[in-house]
Order: sequence, then structure tokens, then C-alpha cells
Amino acid sequence: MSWFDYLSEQGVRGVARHTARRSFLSRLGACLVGAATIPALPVARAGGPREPAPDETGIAGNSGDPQTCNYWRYCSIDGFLCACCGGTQNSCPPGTEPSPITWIGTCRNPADGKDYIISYNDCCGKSGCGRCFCNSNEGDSPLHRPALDNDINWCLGTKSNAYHCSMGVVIGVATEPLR
Amino acid sequence: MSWFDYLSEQGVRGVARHTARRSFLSRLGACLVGAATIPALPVARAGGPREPAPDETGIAGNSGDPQTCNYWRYCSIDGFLCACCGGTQNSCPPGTEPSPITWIGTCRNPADGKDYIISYNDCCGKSGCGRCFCNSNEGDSPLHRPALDNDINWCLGTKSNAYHCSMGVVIGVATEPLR
Amino acid sequence: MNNRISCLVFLTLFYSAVAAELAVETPTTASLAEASPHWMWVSDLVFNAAEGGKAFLIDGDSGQMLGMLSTGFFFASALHDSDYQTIYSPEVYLSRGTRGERTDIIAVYNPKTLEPIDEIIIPPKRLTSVPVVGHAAISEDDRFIVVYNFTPAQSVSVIDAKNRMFIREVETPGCAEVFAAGPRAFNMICGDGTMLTLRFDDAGDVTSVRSKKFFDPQVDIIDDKMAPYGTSWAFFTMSGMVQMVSMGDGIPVFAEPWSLFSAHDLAHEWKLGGYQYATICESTAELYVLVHQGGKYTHKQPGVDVWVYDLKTKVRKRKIPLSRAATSIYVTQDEQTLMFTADAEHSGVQVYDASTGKHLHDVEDLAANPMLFWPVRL
Amino acid sequence: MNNRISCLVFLTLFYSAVAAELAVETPTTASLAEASPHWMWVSDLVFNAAEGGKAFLIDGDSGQMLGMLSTGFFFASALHDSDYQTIYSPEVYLSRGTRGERTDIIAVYNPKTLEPIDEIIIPPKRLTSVPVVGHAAISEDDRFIVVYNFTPAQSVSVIDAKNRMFIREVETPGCAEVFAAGPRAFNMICGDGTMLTLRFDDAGDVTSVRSKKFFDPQVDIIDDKMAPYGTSWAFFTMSGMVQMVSMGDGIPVFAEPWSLFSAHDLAHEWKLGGYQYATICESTAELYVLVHQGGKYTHKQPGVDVWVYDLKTKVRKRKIPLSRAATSIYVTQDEQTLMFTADAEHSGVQVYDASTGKHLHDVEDLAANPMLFWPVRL
Repeated sequence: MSWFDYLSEQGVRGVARHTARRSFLSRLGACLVGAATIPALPVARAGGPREPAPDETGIAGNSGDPQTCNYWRYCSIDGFLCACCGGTQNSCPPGTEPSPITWIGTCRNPADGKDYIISYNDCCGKSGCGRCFCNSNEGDSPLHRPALDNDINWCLGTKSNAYHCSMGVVIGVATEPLR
Repeated sequence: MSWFDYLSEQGVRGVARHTARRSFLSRLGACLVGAATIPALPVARAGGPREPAPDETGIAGNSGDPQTCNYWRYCSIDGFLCACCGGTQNSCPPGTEPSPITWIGTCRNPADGKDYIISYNDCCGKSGCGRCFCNSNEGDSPLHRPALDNDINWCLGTKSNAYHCSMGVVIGVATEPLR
Repeated sequence: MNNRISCLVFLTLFYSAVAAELAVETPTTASLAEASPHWMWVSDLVFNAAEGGKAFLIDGDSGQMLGMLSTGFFFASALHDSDYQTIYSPEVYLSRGTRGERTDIIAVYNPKTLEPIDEIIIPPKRLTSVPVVGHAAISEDDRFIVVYNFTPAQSVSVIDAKNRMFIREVETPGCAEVFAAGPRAFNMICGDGTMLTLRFDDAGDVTSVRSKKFFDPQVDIIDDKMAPYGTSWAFFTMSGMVQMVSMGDGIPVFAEPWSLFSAHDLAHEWKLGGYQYATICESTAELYVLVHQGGKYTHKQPGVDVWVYDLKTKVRKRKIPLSRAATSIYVTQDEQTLMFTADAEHSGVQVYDASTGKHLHDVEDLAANPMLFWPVRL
Repeated sequence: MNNRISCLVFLTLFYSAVAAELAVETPTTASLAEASPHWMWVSDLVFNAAEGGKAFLIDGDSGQMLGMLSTGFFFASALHDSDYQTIYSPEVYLSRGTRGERTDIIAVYNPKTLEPIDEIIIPPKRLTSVPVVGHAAISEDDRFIVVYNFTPAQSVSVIDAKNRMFIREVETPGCAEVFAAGPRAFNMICGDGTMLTLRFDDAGDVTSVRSKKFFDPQVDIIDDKMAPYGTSWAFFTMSGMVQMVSMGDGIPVFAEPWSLFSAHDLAHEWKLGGYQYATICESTAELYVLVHQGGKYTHKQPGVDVWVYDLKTKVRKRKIPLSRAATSIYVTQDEQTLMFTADAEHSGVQVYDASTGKHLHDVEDLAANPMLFWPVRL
């Protein structure tokens, strides 16, 4: 079973229903193989407009510090923040490799009040960074709904499966409530 | 180079000087190979009568608790106490193997006021126990005097070199000042 | 004089110079006592160095650590056969610790000595995640072990435990986790709300059946935290409904769901939370759950109380306040029930008398990240 | 329309439905900036799971972690060549984490990317211990690496760094640790109070010379903690004498020893203590040592103060009280000297201005057991 089948089962309903699933996926897959510069999969929407996190009041209007757990993008993260490990909110620390597949969430950016789809790519190939552990869990779902599960070690399809840290990468704006 | 040569260089002067070194060592070695029930090497004396440890006053007259760092035998230990890990002061936790060679110290037993030679055998074959870390260092010497060095991982000559915990095994009474 | 006596004489002479009040000792390796129903295993994820996973065995009566297993990368928990003669531990190793070639094994241990005695190589596909109970299972007749794979393709590896060999991989698209279901079957939870049953014949050949939809993943999804109860399993929805599933006959039978929380509880935001938040004592038919007060998506927050339910009446019988908040809980299966708790972010395990709620022991400095309890089933 | 443009159009259409104020991002891997003399490596023993050893790179100016290496069982520290183009890391791996076949390697990393680029297999005999600086060394001409072995037979493994191959093992009975000594030689400390010099020719063939006795191990033994100073090394006796040894010409030249401690200091039991208690800034010719007050055998206790000496006058110039007690210390080699400290039993590194003693940064939650600093020599 390829992971495109997995995605078609689990993750991309919100997008795929607007198109022919097979052709969409095969097209997307072909483009992804050919172009390394586009965002990582999956691109499913996490669950429509999100509910504010309990600790978000302090960062209203401010995008916050990517080295702290209450940075807006980390609303559904679970792991060591790469921004504390030599990387940033969207780049892996030197010598580690971003996971090509991942779990996703929807977080509100207090700077513009919009909800964004966030891809929580793990960085892989070294032991745990051990710094800035953050576990916020918005939209986190059980293991049988893997595209929304932040408990999985997403270091899959990488040279090494070793988990080092986690990022929050903007892959789009959440425009409509979808599940 | 065999480890008997190492011992002759480093460790057994106090004993060996009373005998012909080669014949003593070869005899001892042959017996050790033949009999698993005798104490582990090295059998050198640590450095004569010891100096009391700063925290020893509280245990005068009492042998103490082998699960605590101030237990009398642990005066020169450096590691996790096997007695906290499923073993005792002189037995390894299940599934681990005592190191056949080790560092030694001299500790005073407050129960009888005598100084004993203690062999600090490590237990080997599993990851660190992580409990009851104790670092008391009486008589501890640098790496170029290995038989008295408690910083070495003594899991040598064991099936696995993995360090799990450390014991304090009585191997004799210290009868005379030796260095 | 034979060599043995010669050595004894020699060594006696050698040690007579140091004859001591305390006898000369020989370092040995301790044996385990006869296994007790109050023994408990707890898994250590060692999250900051997950290649160094461990499992600790503790005695709830004495509060002592009894031993340890070293269990490799992203360890979840191990299995054992029905008479506790063999431990089977799904383990992952990389040839250079965090890089190089990956090898997945079922390590085989002797539970009496805690020594590794064998290993079974399996496909290098095992799920690595924050540990869940359903990562692997052993059939009730001890014959087959099934390990859940996620690459992210979903499948299971089937192992013949009796002959200690990998048999085959079975693709299970859309379905996750495994639970023993009768002598020769396993159930999995599928993302569409159904259950998948895999049945094995003597050769390990498989047939599969899909159940009716027993939950709606868009409305109130079944969580991946669950508790065994004889040949049944209790599952829980995110809102706190209990879904008991009888698996003894190989095909899942779904009981009527019921709620742990009254309207009043829900109004005060009482919730399930943690990594192993529910456990059942079979002999007393009591369900124990870790609860806290919190908003949506606090489902991994530690519980501050344990609420205890009578499974026959579905009524809450008592509340046990915890000496420290916990993300995992397990109770022993006997009537003198002990309750074990731990917090994944803090070292140490707490032991309570489950009937009185009395705090008995803190087993301190045990495990960097205690995650899953797994019992010594006797 | 070629495939690349077709894809761009497709993806643009795809993302136009989700066109956002924030641009769509692509996860990448960060690059390191140009190396700075204020960068520092610190080794993590991870003592409770020593198979998970690590090295952290930090920037003393910003107080930020820059990156990490995963470095295996009982890691001590790594070496690098003189222009910081290659990192050589002696690493130990067991095929099943804590059991199975042992493999010792020199892992080769690119310091710009922190990627492993090669490995050199060496005999599985490397010393595993609480880390010491002298566990391995690289010759000044970058040609040979020597690794100290202890099985407990004492020997060294000789590695041709240029051709990335193990050459030979040399037995060194009675002698331990290795220090680069001139372009093609290494010195070792012997238990009898002498120094052993190993000199290598182009083929890696060795000749050895034993020095005079320069310390008495029965009276005041040289410790295994030391600090490099250009082509010299400062050694220390347990009583606090400084023994400078010039190694630049390949044969050790022993300077007159001098004491760090006055009679008054000794009467108040001031002592050296820690795992890496001394460091020297070459550009200011200042020696920094960690000191505490304690009785005999407190030589591993953390220092509460740093005492700073002028190496030319052998006079103590100043004292720096520490924000937290430390077992390891290292200073940068430039005149804007930074001082790094850490305590092996606590996570985190502290950074100070070495000239003023001002505490600049706490790099928190860095390493489980920070043991040895090793500099980026530029």
C-alpha cells in the first residue's frame, strides 16, 4: 500500500471531494515527486475553524516567540521545538531531515486573526533534542486517525527514523469548516 | 597484553611483593579460571587505612542501609546502587552480569570498626538503572592508575559492555598500610 | 591433590592473610522470587534519548524495583504468554543508534532471569509513537503475536510465537492497533468507525471481517486508550462514553455505550486525560479512570483524581485523590487490589491501596518518562 | 507546457483556494553560519541511558543551541582538524543497543552541515569511562588519530585520518590517555610517573620513548584533568600543583611545578574539583580553575568559584563567583574571552564574560549530563 492510498483513506477528504480523488492524488503525487519546493503532505484541513487554546490570550495580536510553547503555530504540536534546537519554526536543525509526511493542525495567527493549516513536520536523524518540550494537542486525534495524530513519530520516509524535534510549517489558510 | 600483565603493572603490588610475582599471578589466574566462586580481581589493597568520609558520623556503629549512599561499603563508589535496582550490595540485578574485574577501595565498617577491602564490581548488560546515584570517591585515582579509578566503566570481559549499576563486595580486611 | 583442592588451599592461604570478621563475598546475580500478582511492569520512553528505552519491574507490596529490561528505540510495552513463562518484546534498533540500518525484533526474555534468550526478526515497520497499548498483541492461545506497522502504510506483522518465526505481513488499510480476540483472532480499530477482525488458522493464514460502524469519527471518536477486562476491552470516546467490546468469541460484540460523566460533571469540565487513563480490576469489576478539569484538547493532561466505577451497575462508587497528578494508571487483578500511577513527564511511580485509596509507596527516580504499565498476568 | 510548469500551475490553482496572508512555507534544513571562535561544543553522557550520547553546539554570544550530534555509547568528545573542515568522533555502538555485537567507529562529520559523511571501523576496545580529555587525540598535522583503549589491557588504536583507515594497534602497558605532541607524536601518562612518547612516520610505523619520572604516584599523583595551552598542556596534581609540559617538539619538556594554592588557601581547604576543572585562554595567557572548599577525596565536587591565574607571573589575578556550581569549564581562545561552565548532574550551560565575570546566559535544558567542553578551534 502506498502512502497515497493512506492519504486517500485518512486525510485529504476536504480537498479531494472537490475533484476526482484518484486523479487529484495522482497529479499531486506526481508533482510532489517532481518538485521538492512545495509543502509537505498531508494537506488535509484539520477540522475547520479552531477553538482558542486556553493560554492564547496572552499572545493576542502578537505572533509570539517561536522558541516558546505558546507561539501561535504550535497549537497542536507534541515534541521538542526545533526553534530551540538549532532550527526555526519551519527549518530543521543542521544535519537533520524534515519528515516528508506529517500530522496537521489548524491554528489562529493572532497577528492577522486568520486560521492557518499547519503541518507539524518532525526533524529526523539524530537523538531527541531534549529542549522546549511542548504538547498542545488542539485537534489531536487517536492513532486510527493518523493524519491528525501528534503522538506518532513522523520520521517516516526519512533516511533515519530517529526523532529529533518538531516544527510548525504554514501550508495554507483554513477557509471553510471541514472535518 | 593480557590483563594479568595489567594487574602486575598496576594493581597487585601489595600482595605480589610477598611472593614471586609471575608465579603468584599465574597461580592465581589459573585458580580464578577454574573456580568461579572466589572474589573478583583485582585484589590489590586500596591505600592502607582510610580516612573517614565527611558524612560518616551519622552511621557510626551502624552498618547502614545498602540502598543509601552513606552505607559503609560505598566509600569509593561511583554509579547507580545495584541495591536500588533489583540487586543487593553484592549481587547484580536479575539479567545482569557482574564485571570480573573492577576497581577497589578501603572502607571502614562502623559495626566492627575494621577497614575492609571493597571490590566495586559493576553489573553489566542493560542500560543504566538510573536510581540511587552515588559518588563518594575515597581513594579514587586518575585513569593512569586504573585499579583505583571509579570513573572507568568496568563492564569489561562481560558479554556486554553496557553499564547498569555498581556494587560493593567485601573481599578482605585491610591489615596493613599499603599504597 | 587435584587442581580444585589445590586452588582452595592456595586461596585459603592467600586470604588467611586478610582473614576478616566479615566473610569474603562473591559477587553474584540476584534471582527473582516467585512472581506475584502485585508485580507490575512500567515502560520508560526516555524521550530525550528514545533509543535507550527500558522496562522496569516493581513490586507493589514492597515498593522496590526488582529488575529492568533494555528495550530499544521508542519502546511501547512487551507481551507475555498466559503462564508468564516467556516475555516477547517488540524492539527497534538502528545500527548506529540513531542512524544506519534499522532492525526490528521480537526480543524473547526469560521472565524468571530477565535474560534475553532469543530474538525474532520482523519487518522494520513497527509503529513508533508515544506508546499505546494496542501496538501489539498475543493471541489467547499464545500461538500468534501481531505487531501493528505504520510506515505510514498500515499493516500488521504476524509472528508464530511457538516456532519463533515471522510468518507474514497483512495489509490493513485504514485500520490501526491490535487487540487479542479469542484464541486465534485480533481486532483493529478503523478510522471509519468500524472494527476489523483478523482470524488465523494453524498455518497463520488469515481471513478478515469488517464490523458494523460502532462509532462516528466526526462526532465522538473512540480514543486509542483502552483497558482489558477479561476477554472484553473497554474503549472510551473523547467525550467520556464507555464502549465495552466483547472479543472472546473472535468477533467483536458491542455493548450499549454509557457515560462516565453526569451533566453536572460535564458542566464542570471533568475529562479523561493522560496516556493510559483507564484500568479495570477483573475480580472486583471496577473501572478506574484518571480525570481532571479542563477544556477541549486537554486529553493528555494528567489526572488529579481517580474515579472508580462499578462495571455491573455503571455507577461511580468512589473518588481517590492522587498524591501527585498522573498520566498512567493500572490496577492489579486480585481482590487486594493495588493501584499504580505515574506521570510521563516525571520520574517515579506511586502505589496505592485501590480499595481505600491510601498512598502506600513512592518508587522514586524510576524511569525518565514512565508511559505504560503492563501487568504480570498470573 | 513542460511538466515542471504544469505542476506549478496545478499547485498554484490548488493553493489559490487557500491563498493566505502568510505565504505557504516549505520545511527545510537550517545551515550553520560561519563558525565563530565563540562557538563551543559540550558532550552529554546521558548517564541513565549512556547508549544515547550526544554533543551539543552552542553559540556563546547568543546563548543559542546551534545543533547536535548523536554520538553513541559512553561518548567522551570529538576531535577536528586544524581548519575545522572535518569532525572525527570516536563512537561505540552495540547491535542491540545495550547488548549484541560491539562496533567502534570514528564517525566523520561535516562541521558545516553536522551530517555524518563517513565512518572508520576501529577495534572494539575504546575506553568507556566518565569522559576525559585524553581519550583520543589528533596529530597537529591532521594526519593521525590515536584512540586510547582499555580492555583492561592498555593500548592505542592508530587511525590514518587522511586515508580514513585504521592502521594498527600499539600496546602501551601501564600508560593511559593520549595528547598530541608536535606534528606526528603523542604523549601518554604512565602510572609509574613517566610519560610515554609515540612517534609516527609517514606509514604510521611507531617508535616509542619513555621520559624521566616527572611525578610520584605515591605522593602527589598527576590528575587526569588537564588543559591545552598552545603546544603545551597544563597538568595538575591532586594537591593543586601545576605541571606544564611542552610537547611542541614531540618530546615532552617538563617545566618547574608551581602551586595554585597558598598555605592560607590550603588551610581553608580550597581544592580543585570537577570533571574538567581547568582551562586556559591562549591569547591572554590566563588559567581558569574550578575551586571549592572540601576535604580529601572531594576532587569531583563542583566548583563554586573560578580562580584566574596569569600564566606568565603564576599569580592569581581574580576570582569569579559562579551563578551555579560547576564541574566543567572552558574558555574561548580570543581576547573577548567567554567562559562556559556546566554541572554534570544538571542540565544546562552557563556563559560568562571571562574578563569581567559577568553572567551572560543560561542555556537551559541542554544535555542530561554535560561533561566535557571541546572548542571550535579556528
